[in-house]
Amino acid sequence: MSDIPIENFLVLSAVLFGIGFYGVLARRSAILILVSVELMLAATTINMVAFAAYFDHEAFTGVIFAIFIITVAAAEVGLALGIVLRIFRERRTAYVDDASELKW
Amino acid sequence: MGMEQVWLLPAIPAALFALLALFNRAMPRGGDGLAILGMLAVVVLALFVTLDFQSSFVDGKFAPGAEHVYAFEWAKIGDSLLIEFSTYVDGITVLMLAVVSIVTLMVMLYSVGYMDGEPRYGWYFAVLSGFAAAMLMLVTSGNLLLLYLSWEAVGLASYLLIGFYWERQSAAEAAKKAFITTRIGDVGLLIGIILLWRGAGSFDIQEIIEVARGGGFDNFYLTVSMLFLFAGAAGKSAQFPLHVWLPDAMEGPTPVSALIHAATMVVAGVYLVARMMPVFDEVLIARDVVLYVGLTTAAMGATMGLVSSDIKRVLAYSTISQLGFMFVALGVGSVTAAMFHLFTHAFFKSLLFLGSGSVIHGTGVQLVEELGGLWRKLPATTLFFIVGSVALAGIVPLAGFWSKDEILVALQGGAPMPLFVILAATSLLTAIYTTRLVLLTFFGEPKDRHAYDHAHESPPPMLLPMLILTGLSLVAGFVAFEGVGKVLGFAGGIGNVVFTQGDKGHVFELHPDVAIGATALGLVGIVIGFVYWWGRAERAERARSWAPELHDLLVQRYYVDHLYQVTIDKVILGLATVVARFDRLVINDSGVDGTAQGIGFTGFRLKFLQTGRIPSYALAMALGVAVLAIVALGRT
Amino acid sequence: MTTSEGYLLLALPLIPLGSAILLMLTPSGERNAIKAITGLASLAMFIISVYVFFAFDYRGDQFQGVVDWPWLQNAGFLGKNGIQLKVGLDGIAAPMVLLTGIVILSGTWVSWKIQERLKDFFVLLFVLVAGVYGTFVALDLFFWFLLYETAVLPMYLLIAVWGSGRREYGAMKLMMMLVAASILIFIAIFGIFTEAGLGTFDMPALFDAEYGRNFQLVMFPLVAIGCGTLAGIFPFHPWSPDGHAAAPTAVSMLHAGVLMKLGAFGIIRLGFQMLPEGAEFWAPALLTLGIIGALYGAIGALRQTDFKLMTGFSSVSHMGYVFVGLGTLNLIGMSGAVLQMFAHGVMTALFFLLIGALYDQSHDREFNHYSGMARRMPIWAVFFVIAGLASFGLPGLSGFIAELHIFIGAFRAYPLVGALAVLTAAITATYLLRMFAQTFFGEPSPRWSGVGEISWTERAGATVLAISIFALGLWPSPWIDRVAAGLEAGIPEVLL
Amino acid sequence: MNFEYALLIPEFILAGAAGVVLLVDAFRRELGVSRRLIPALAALGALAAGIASLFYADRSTDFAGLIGVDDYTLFFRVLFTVTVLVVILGSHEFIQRNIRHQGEFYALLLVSTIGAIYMAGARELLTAYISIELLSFSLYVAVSLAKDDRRSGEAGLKYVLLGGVASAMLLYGLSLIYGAAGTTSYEGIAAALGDSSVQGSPVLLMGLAFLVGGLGFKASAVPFHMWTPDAYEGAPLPVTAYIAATSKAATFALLLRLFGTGLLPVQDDWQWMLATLSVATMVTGNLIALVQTNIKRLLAYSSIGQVGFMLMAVTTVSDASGSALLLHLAGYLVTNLAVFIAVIAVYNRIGSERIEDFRGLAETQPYLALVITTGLFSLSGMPLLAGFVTKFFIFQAAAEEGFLWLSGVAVIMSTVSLYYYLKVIRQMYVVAPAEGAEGRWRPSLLAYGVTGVLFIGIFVIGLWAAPVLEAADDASAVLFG
Amino acid sequence: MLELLERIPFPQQLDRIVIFAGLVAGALITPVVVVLLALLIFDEITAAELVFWLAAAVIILGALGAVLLPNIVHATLSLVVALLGVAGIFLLLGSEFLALVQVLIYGGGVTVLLLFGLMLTNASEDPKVSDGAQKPFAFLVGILLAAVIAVALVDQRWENTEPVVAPFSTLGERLFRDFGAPFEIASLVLIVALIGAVAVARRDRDEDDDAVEEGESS
Repeated sequence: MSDIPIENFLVLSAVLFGIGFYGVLARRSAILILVSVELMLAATTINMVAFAAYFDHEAFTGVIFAIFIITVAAAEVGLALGIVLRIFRERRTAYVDDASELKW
Repeated sequence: MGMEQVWLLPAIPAALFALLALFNRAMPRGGDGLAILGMLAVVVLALFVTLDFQSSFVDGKFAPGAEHVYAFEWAKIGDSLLIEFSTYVDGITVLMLAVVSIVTLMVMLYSVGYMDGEPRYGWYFAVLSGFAAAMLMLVTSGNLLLLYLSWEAVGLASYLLIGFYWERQSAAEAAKKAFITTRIGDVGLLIGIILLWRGAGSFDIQEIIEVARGGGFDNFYLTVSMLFLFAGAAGKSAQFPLHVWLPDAMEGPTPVSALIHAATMVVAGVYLVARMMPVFDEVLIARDVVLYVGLTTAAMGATMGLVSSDIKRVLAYSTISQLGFMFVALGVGSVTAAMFHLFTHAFFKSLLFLGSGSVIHGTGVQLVEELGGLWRKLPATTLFFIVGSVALAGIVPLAGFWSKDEILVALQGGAPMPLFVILAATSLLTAIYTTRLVLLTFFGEPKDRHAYDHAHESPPPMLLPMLILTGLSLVAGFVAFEGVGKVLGFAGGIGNVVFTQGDKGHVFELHPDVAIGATALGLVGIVIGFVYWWGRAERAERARSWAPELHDLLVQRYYVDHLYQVTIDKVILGLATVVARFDRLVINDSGVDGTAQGIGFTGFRLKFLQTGRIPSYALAMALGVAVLAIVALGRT
Repeated sequence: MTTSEGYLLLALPLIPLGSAILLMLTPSGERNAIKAITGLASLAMFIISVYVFFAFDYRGDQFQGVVDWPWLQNAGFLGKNGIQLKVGLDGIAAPMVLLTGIVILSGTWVSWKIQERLKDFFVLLFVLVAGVYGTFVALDLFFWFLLYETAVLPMYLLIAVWGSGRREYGAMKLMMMLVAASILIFIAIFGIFTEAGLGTFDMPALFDAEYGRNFQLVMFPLVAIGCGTLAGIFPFHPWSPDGHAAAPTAVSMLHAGVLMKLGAFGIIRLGFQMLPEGAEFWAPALLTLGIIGALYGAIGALRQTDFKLMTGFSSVSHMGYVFVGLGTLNLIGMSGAVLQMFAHGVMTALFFLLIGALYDQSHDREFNHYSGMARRMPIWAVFFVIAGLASFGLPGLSGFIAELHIFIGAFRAYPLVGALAVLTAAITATYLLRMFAQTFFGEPSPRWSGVGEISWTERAGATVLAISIFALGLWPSPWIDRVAAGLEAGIPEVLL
Repeated sequence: MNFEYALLIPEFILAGAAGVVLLVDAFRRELGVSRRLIPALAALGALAAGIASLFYADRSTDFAGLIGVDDYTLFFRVLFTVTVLVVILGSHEFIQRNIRHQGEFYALLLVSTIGAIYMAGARELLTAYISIELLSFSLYVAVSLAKDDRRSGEAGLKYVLLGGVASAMLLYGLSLIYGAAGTTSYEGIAAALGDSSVQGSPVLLMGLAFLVGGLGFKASAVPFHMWTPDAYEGAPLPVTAYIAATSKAATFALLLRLFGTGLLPVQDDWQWMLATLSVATMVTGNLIALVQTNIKRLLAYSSIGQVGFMLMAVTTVSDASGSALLLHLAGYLVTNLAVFIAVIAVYNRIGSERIEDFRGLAETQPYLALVITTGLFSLSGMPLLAGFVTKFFIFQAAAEEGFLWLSGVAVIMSTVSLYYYLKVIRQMYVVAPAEGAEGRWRPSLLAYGVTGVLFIGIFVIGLWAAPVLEAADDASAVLFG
Repeated sequence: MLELLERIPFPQQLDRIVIFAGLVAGALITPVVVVLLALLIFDEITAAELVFWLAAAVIILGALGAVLLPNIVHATLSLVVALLGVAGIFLLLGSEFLALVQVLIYGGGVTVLLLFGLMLTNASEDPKVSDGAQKPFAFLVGILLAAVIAVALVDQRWENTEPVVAPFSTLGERLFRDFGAPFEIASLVLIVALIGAVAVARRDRDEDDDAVEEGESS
């Protein structure tokens, strides 16, 4: 279909993963951390699909995997938001730094 | 009944000890009668043993092979170690048996009067029996290990008896001191025994002697072994520098002093060296050490006895000094002289002790400064005491003369002249302090009227043993002569008795020069004593003020006790403090608690990594995975 | 000893375990029932111990009365006979079993006067005893170690709940040090099992297995320090003074009397019997630590004024002898070590019994505060003196026969060490006699006028121990024969 | 391929039970049933599932190549259903008081058990992943369900956010491994990685690193453990117990099957990772536990320490360490649950999690004190108890594989753990009860029963481990033949 | 519920944001498009490559926006852009179905969900967020991770194969037959998420009647 080497996709995914991880580490808003996690998950789907397309010509497991990842990711966002909402109700904040009563 | 049954001798008092120790409260008079009966039986049995031993005397010798008479395997490990009870009877043994059994019996009899009404009266007799058992076992033992065993047991008995009046702190301290000091010597003894075992492969004395004679030991090794062995003997026999315990041991009841600290236990060291003399003969350096130690002790003891004001302590110093004499004899290889002196000394010294006991019993005072003029009140005691003193001073024809003369003769023949001179001078000193003691105690003016007024003669149970011992002090010396010896049960004279091997048989003969000289010295000493201490003893006072430092040196016992005290306080206890501190601070607090605290503190620090903040948790994860990834790449 | 008598061996750990369970089901208020159960159980243990000791035929096989049941096999790394419940007695263990029987009998009696939580105390105590017995008779390495640890397990609570003084500190230190030491044994056992490669923990099989020399050289120190800590080897002894000072009477008795021997026993079993080459190589080190410990404990004891601390140091010193004996590598010295284990066991148990008897009345362990106690408590004092004399090796008492063998063995190997060992005995005499002079003698202090003679149970317990002291001291051959046979059969490679 | 859905019946039962519980709870008022029925139903469901799973004994088959139905799965099916049963029975009183939405709560527990079982049964990466998520999601929710406890929400937030990150890491790792192997089934991976050219290739190494990171999070291995103490402390006690038991065991079940079969050919590439994590985990967990004052937090760090030991078994993966790990998991679960259920019973009474407040428990409730003590001693590997035997096996197995040093570290840390357990025991036995504390009290009968069974279980495994070990060995044989 | 809806910035506010975002995105992406077109024209790259680079640019820019923009709503929308770019990649890799799913789920579901969340946590009142103190670390770590992975994956010698389009039928078979079981599990996951989110987020209104009932039963 094309002569794009697979490295391109993989490096793209790596960069995306790194950016996502950066977001996780740098952001203070719980929701933005979730956003960053979504980026990381997107990076993995790219990998999955790329590998499926290049190396798994019979089974395409990676594609299936990607579908599951997307599904789970969506569910996770929902679930996490529920918890964020509870925190917000209790503390009037969605900043993760403020949720640090449990430590040591 | 004969030599094979010699084990019965210790067995009887041992059984009595067990019986009396456990049940003395249930017996009439604490079971003293039983103890005395037992001892009487021992004396009789000892006589039988002696007779049996005599019967083996053939051609002026005792038959070899008749000696090793009984053995009982006690513990055994394969071929490598055999510990057995074995008895051995030879002339020395017989001599010792006689001394031990007779003196013990006398002392027991005496104690019936002396100890009457004491608390723990029954316990006293129990321990006396125990002591007798141990001492008899010591002298009949055929191997060094059994000897060591009984050696320790007599030490224990001595400890218990010195500390008999344990409510007195001084008695408790004296008992402790005696035990520890002798124990230090015993370390040497045990080391010596084991070293000999290591070389000879056996604890049996005769086998060791065989090996030593056959050159089975390295000379240096044997010297060291024998020196260790001698350390034990010196400790037990209160030889310099381990003599310090004996004067303090006078805290015990006086009969005990007579028995243990004059006649029997303290001569165990002499006995041991005499017993091992064939080995000492192989290593003359060790023998010389014995000689010099003995000489030093003899002189020191005599000088210290010169100034002591406690009647029993004077006798104790005298004992130390006389033991020194015996070691001098051993040091020149004359077992005969040593054993002879041991034999006679046992009688007159125990007599002296019993006499002093009689004084103490009668007056309740034992400082000579507070006594005086007692001859009017205690005539019998005075008489006995004087006989004993004369014997001690070495005046013809009392027991002490013969044996001391023998020692001087031996020294004259076997050692340089100066040594002889020193010993002779010591002999002079002996006469002086003896005279001093007698004069201050029994003559002159009573210094403490109260004590004097209440003084009374001792009861017959006390006088009887003293009488018997007085008789022995008068005649014991004559065993030296073959004829007399035979009558008394020592065939061939004492010289033959103590040398059972027969190759060094020694026939007693009087050396007129030495004999006359010694007697003269004794007489001179007595005269000097009279000059200084007769009446109010002003000359003695003057002499004291003439050389106060010297007097002080003697009163302070050459500062040996001080030296020990300082050593114990500063060095040993200092070391102990260091060890105790080291244990707490370094090992415990730093090593153990420190490790625990270190771990705990690490945990305390680590917990702050757990900040409670999600980003830092995520950072930890990121770093973790990054490290894993990087190391993974780096590995290939 | 027949196989059927092996069931008696099995009964030794099972009786205390069963009694512990029975006790748990007994209501705590029923003191008499508790006393009855414990009394019977300890008596049964004592009788069995004495019986198996004498039933052991020292001319017979190395291990006698061997019985086994399969427990786990053919699973994981376990092959045939992987782990068996296997018991048997050899000449080394026989005196230890006897020792345990003696100490637990008297320990039980003197513990009856405990007022608080008597039941819990005995449950824990009996679990401990089960561990001790088990270790001595187990012939499976897994069970051996399991029971070894079991003997340590109840220690913390026993000391922390029923102890005195700095009990929590002492308990925690004792527990942590002993368990920390077990780490090394753990590692050694893993190593041994792996190196043997037999897939079985059967000890006789492991004794016979081949181990590489380097392996042995590495593993032996682990065993020596691991077990040695329990045996109070210098410098891993600090738990001993503090732990003993804090522990209640019966626990001190058992711990100093028996548990410390467990450590030395472990060194023989694991160290000498399994790793003979390692033992040979490291024996001088063991000997050195032993003699240092002996001197160190004795000198340290000179400065102590607390009964229990002094006895604690004294234990270090006496256990030092054990290591000296083991380090000599000759039959005499090693026999002496085992004898010393027994001798020190009964002697120190008697010490702790008597100290406990006094402390319960006076609540003061400083012996400088006492004087003339022989007047107030003559029987107590007599027992104390017996223990003391045994402690510094007076002939005729247990200590002498043991120490003599050790001295002889040491002289045979290293005369200097032997001389130091003998010297230590003199130091021991010094501190004990100082204590005697201070405590028993002198004018009776009015301060303790309320202190009376020890109770009948204590007298009975002390009598049992004193009889044992005399028995070994006067008639040692039953012990020596068994021990020597056990050592000769167990470690022929090592003996010089 | 085998699509026999009957093989999955136990999970259907669990799911069905969860549905029934939800429905009954929702229409409780309409049906007019007591709320006590809900835990009873849930327990019945768990019990039924457990019994049903027994019918698959000695089977060696799989569902569609995705889920193994073999002894290994069986082992964990039983283990997990028993665990959930115990948690339900042992803590229903607590749940009634301190958890909101009980119907949902019980349903979540049941559903999460399915996830746990499939983590053990999964023979394929996708199935494994989705099972992990099923379990994790349930736990995210369960952690946050405590009533009137601010810590619960915080714990949930930390768990879910970090869990998301970990999932991403895990998935990234899975994707790379998929890329390296070209397939997601364990057999396929094993076959593909048997090729030496793949071994040590960068993509594989990256995949392994991220996989270990992601699974390390689920297993709470240091440094991916950070959520654990907070989540344990914030979660309601039964959930803490459940996480400590099921979640951890399931993760290890998955780890063992994945690393023991699929990734076995590239052992050299991941062994050091696990060994490192193992050491870091046991050291960190046990050391920090030394300074804890809250019983839940203490148990959290202690469980982290325990993870180190289990990781050791995975590191040295072999037939022996496999069965040892399974044995250890069984023993650990029984012990841990005993401690937790007893702590729950105490908490029901005293309402505090502080260790200090346990003081004098031996006076006021000697039975529970005994159970907790036994459990803690067992956790620290004291003999006669399960912990000794299982740890012994796991350490020995590591030693057998040449990791004697690792065993050594493990034993040392095991000893350190004893110290903080003793601190708890000290409070109960040595310290007198607080002034004004009530006298003796009794826990509920059910608490007696459950803790009693577990208490006996600790001893049974400690003294007669043969049945469990044989089961574990059979299970391990599935992987290692 | 009504009052909740009113708080959502829809349509006016969102309109503005979308328009503004579109302008910014266009401004950023236009040079990229121009360069790529130029390269295409000069035959330096193929059409497929052009799509790839374009999508990559969108993804990277979107992702950067998502993690860098201080306005929380902007960041969320930026995420949508990035995810749409990922859908482009899927297309390029021949997975039209997946691209569809991606657009539907992310563009539709997730975004709306996130926005809901934002609004419920009062983001509309204070949309600006500050970043954490460990931002520099985060930056380094992000770069490090990306670099390590990228280096490793480039270092790998990949087989030279062509990407293949996954036939729909195959995907269907795989998804609904072969992976039926995970599919079922996934449904459970979704249910759990659903129930869980509700259970956690719902105010504890039923607690009162719980208490009542407890009172009755006890």
